Amino acid sequence: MVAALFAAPLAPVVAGLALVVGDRSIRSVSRHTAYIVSLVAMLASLLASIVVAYDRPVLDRQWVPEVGMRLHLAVDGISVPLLLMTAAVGVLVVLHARHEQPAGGTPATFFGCLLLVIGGGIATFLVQDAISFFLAFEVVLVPMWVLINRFGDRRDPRERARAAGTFVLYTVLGSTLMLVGILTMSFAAGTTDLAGLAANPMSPGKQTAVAALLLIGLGIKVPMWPLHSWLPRAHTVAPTAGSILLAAVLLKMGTYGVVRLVVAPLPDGVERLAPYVGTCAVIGIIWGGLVCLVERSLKRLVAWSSVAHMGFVLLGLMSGTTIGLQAALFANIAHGVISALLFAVVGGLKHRWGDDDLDTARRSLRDVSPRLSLALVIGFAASMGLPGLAGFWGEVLAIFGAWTPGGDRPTGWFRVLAMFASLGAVLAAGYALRVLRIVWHGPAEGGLPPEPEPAGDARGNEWLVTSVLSAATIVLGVIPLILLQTTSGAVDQLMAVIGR
Amino acid sequence: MTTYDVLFTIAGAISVASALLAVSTKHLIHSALWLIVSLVALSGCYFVLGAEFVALVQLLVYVGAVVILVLFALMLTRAPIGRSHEHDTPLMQRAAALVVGAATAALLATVLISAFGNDKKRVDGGTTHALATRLFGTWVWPFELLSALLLVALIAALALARLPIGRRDTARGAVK
Amino acid sequence: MIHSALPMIVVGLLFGIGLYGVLARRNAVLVLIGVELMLAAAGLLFVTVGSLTSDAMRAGQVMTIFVITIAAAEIAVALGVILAVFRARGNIDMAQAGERE
Amino acid sequence: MLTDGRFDTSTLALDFPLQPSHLAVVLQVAIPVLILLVTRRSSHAFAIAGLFSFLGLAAAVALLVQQTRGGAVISPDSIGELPLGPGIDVPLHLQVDRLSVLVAVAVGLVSWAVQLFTRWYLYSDPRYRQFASAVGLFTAAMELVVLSGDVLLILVGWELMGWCSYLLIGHESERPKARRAAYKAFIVTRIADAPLVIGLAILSLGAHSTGIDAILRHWSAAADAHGTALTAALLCLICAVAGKSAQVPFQDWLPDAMEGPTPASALIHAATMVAAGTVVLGKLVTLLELSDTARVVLALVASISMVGAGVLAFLQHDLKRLLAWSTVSQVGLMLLGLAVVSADQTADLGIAHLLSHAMFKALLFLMIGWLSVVVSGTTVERLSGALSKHPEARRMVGIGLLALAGVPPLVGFVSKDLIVDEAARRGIDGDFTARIAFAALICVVLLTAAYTMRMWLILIHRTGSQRVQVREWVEDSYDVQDVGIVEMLTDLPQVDIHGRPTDRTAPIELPDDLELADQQPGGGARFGLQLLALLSVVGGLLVLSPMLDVDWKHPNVWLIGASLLLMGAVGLLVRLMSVGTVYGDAAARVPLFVRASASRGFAVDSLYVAFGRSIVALAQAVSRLDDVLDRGVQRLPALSATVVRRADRLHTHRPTSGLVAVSVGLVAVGLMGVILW
Repeated sequence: MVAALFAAPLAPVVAGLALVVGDRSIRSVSRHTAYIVSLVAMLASLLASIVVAYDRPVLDRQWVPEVGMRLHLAVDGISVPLLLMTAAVGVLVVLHARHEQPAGGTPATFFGCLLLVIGGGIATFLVQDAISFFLAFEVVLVPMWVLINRFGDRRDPRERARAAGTFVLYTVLGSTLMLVGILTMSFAAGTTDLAGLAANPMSPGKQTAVAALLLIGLGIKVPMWPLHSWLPRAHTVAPTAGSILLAAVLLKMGTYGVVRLVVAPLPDGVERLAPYVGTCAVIGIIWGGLVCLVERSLKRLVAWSSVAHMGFVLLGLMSGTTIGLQAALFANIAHGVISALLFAVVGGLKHRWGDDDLDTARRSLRDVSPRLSLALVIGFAASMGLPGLAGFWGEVLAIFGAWTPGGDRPTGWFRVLAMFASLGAVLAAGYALRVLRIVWHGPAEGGLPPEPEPAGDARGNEWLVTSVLSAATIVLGVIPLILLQTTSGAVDQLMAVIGR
Repeated sequence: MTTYDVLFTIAGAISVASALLAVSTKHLIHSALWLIVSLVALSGCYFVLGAEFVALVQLLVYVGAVVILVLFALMLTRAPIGRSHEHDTPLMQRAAALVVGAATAALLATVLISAFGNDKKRVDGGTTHALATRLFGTWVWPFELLSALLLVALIAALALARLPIGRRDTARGAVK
Repeated sequence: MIHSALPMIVVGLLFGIGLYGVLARRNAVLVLIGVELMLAAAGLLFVTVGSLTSDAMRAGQVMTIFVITIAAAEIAVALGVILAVFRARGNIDMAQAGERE
Repeated sequence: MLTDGRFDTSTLALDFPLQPSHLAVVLQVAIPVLILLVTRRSSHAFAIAGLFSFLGLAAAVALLVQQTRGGAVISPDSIGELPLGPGIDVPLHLQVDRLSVLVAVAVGLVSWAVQLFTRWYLYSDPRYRQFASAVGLFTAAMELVVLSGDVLLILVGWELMGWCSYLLIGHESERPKARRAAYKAFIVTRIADAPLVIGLAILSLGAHSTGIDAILRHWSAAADAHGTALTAALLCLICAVAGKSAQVPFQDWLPDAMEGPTPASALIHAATMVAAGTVVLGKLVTLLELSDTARVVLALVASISMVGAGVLAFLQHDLKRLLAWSTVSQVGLMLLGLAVVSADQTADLGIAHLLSHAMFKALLFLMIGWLSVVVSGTTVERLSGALSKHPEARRMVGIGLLALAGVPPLVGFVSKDLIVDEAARRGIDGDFTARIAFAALICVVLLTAAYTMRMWLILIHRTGSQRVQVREWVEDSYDVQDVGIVEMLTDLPQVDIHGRPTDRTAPIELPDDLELADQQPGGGARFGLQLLALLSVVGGLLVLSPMLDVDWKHPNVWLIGASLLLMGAVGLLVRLMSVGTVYGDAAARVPLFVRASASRGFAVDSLYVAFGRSIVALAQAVSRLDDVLDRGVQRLPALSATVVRRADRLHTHRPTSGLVAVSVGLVAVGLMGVILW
């Protein structure tokens, strides 16, 4: 079953490269062919991922001995959910891209870039080696840049270029800092293996410095306030499929990196930095929530809500308790599913409306397109942490985790943070209902609701994508155990190492 | 102190001293002449180290050809005879250059000495016959390549000399 | 028998002096003289190491011959350039070399 | 499969993973799931809703029988224990005990009645499916709160109820008022809920378990050592309860929630959302006894809400809002029932009143809904005399109002009197909280008598012909400016002091003839109403059963007599006040501006709006600040370019100076290499 380890990331990467390269140099690829190739590659990758998740094969070979780099592919409880989500979202994104293919380049390039991003994401969650992690982390940058810059919003080329540029520059800056941190850590530990990094003999002071570097670097990707400003721009401009990938895959790579590279190997450093990072996280929660209350662009609003949700994830990670880590990992997946759903719906709305300005009066969505409106309601209800939907458990448990932080973290300060975080949930309700009120209820004045217009509703692939994501949101909310049990073993091991 | 040491010290000292004069004199022509002295002394060093063939090549090529070329160049570019200050660099730059030069010399010497040590070693220059065998056996392809390089350099120098360049004002006019 | 430090000191000094010459002079031909000195230092190092380690390939001496050859080629081209510059600008002052017209 | 030998017929005990307690929740959840997945037609939706709602009720009743016979599983598992490490147990089990079973049955019953009534009430509404689904989900959430044995499950049900109330109140989203009311209800309760998570975190992390039994065990033992923490946690809980139960200072969302369809109001007010606070505090009442501060706060909040709401109820111009305020008042009564009990008692008093209130308030709301369909409105002008031609409606409204007023032997009297008795008893013993409670209770008994009397007099008024001449009116619900979300601040019409749109001039049209008999609910709905009415009459007998552990054998006869006498006097006074008024409305004697102001809840809404505005102002400030941050980030590349240009200016562009720099660098690197190596 080792073959599955290779198939999962390589199927999309190879197919993606073939599409991107073949389109130009050999012969132009039709949209239909590109779609079929991508779909097949993604389904193969999903199948391989399922096999990997079920069978948990391990591959560990010497790769570049000069730098101690190994070809080490394996999964554990922490990466399995991310792997499956990435592969599944990948399939959905390809399906969605069939429905909504933006102008700006050939279809093959578009599908190819999507596949490359997905393949990079899958590889990130599979490799167990810091250098390979970094490589996989970086692979997604260029295709994502192409997606934003070439296939982004057609209305404003300058903003498009600026958003893409901000995204790339910001992320590369983060990656550079991360690389310095990784190298320092691997030299200290004498290995680049993620599991071996924990054995490094660094002093607490040095750990703090390295953790700070890594947290800033990964914090850009997560994103952590105040390093977030690339996110709303990139999300606003990116095509729907790109937004979904950005939210469901790229952001997750950041938090996954925090778990693997910071929380696990640098417990002393994290303990020292936890109050500061936790503060930034909670400021992010409040900040994002407040901006959402007055934001006019719907897509930007969803992007801002991501900033707030990732704040909960970071808060959980920084709490240094089992409950906090479990909450963070849950919230991580939940945010991936929810924001993918929201971006799918909101992107569809933008596609229909031509823009996404909330100040423009439109007919109420519950009348115009019942299916989309149901998905929108589920998405925003989950976004504000409604129980029974995915968003609830992660956020509540993150607050629980922050209430009694582990190690020598300042309990009083973390309690203040927990209180503010719970206010963030109120803000989330405020902006979610604001959107529902404007978009879902609409501005209609009296009278019986008119007949639905099914023509404007989601059909075919779009309907399939939104319903699968909605179903996932509900399932995760009703049966949180499926996820919590998957992660609990790995989290217990992690806590045994860092708890000491 | 062995005989080798004495001989090498004499040749090296002359070479270094004249090199110093070559880079510091204000007479442009003297500069080239001191270079000749320095290079001749250097070939003496080669003799001491048992590389008599290299020493002869050094004398022939450098002293016989290169420095003559340099002298020609100086004359062609109307180098002033006698002390000239018109081409002096600013004092700051000279000071910086001095520091850098000294530091480089010290650095290089330190590194080399620490790398090769200060042991007494036998000098084994080998015979010219052995060198010739190697040069036209093992090293023949690089050697041939170098001859090609020389040819190319010759042609390039020729081409440069024939470039249609006028004075600054005429060139400007030509562009217009 | 020879102390191996002696040639090394000469190498270092020659190279340093050559570098000083390159950095401190404005006349292009004099800069070239500095470069020659540095090349000479390199040659001396080759010969020294070759002689003191009794290398069967004679690489030290062969390399020196190569260096001398390359130096000859280089100086031919460099002087050609200098002459061309002189014809174009009327001087060979390095301080004005970067200035645009 | 239920009879495979593991079913004990004498105790009804069932050895099977799926217990009646699960079914009571799951069958209600099945309603929205099935409706959304299976059908697009209202009639099918009704079949599903009616059937599953009844099955849910049946499951609750089965649970009740099991409980009486001792066959119930005390703490059945739900979705399984969450693996959250050694610091905390999250068993997520349910908890079946006397009180929760009783409440579960009441919830199921009210919900079933509401489902039956809704079909008639929303017969032509294209969104009937959504409404029935929301009702099902709402009921499930309430059942979950009632039956949960884990604070996280309570939180789940609690928040879900808030959400369903949003859906139900905002059902007629074409009307801006309904949209606003839904928004307001959810946001206000959600703000109040923010401390709930913190309070539950304190309780469960202290006890290292989220199980309610573990929490009670731990904190009962640790109350002395960690009294402050316990008080803080309870205050957080009380804040959330005040939000959900519409107590001061969160009371104003509830009357606005009358914008929802009447069945939704009946559901929200009678047995579910507003009563959830009583249920939750009832589960934790042992802890409440350990913290005097929390008790006093609870008693004060409940007393103020109770009396204030009673006054407002009397002054309301809209009878549906009158009932809404009476709910606030009655919920305060339940909470007082929890605040006054002594340390060794359980929450029986509060729960008993919850049950009785569920019966008669559901009845009253559904009746108002019926009448409002008939006369197309719920204001005094419309409803005046509405009952005079319909004996069946008249009988049921009469029963409801008598129960509400607390006239013996109806259910309202029994439960209310028990609370008054207990307060008096403990007040005499010298308990400060009980004295506050007693004073407030006496006021409320009289106020209740006054507003029920007023409502009755209006409904049976006979001088309908005079009504047409009067043009002066206060609209049933008012337009005000919005709760502060920027887009909303602009799009509502201007209103005058009475809350009327200034640009509307046409007089209201009144139906010439009240054809009451033509419009009445179908058989199912009427059966539900009659069942509720019957229970309102005889429900008081429940205190005689062992299911409720209350001291009914020692009634304070003097107190009862005195309060009945006072109630009679108040009723007479109200009757006198109503004489000669146009609609038989006793409140017409009160100056108009007082009534107008009271109809708007004494303008508490404007405080909410001001709060909302300040948050929006903060949000705008943050948004601007973020723009600044963003601009700063955007300027970074330009800044680095500037730095490079500056550095470039130092460079003379001459080869030799450049070489010097390069050589310096090389030497430095070389030096570093030598030193480090």
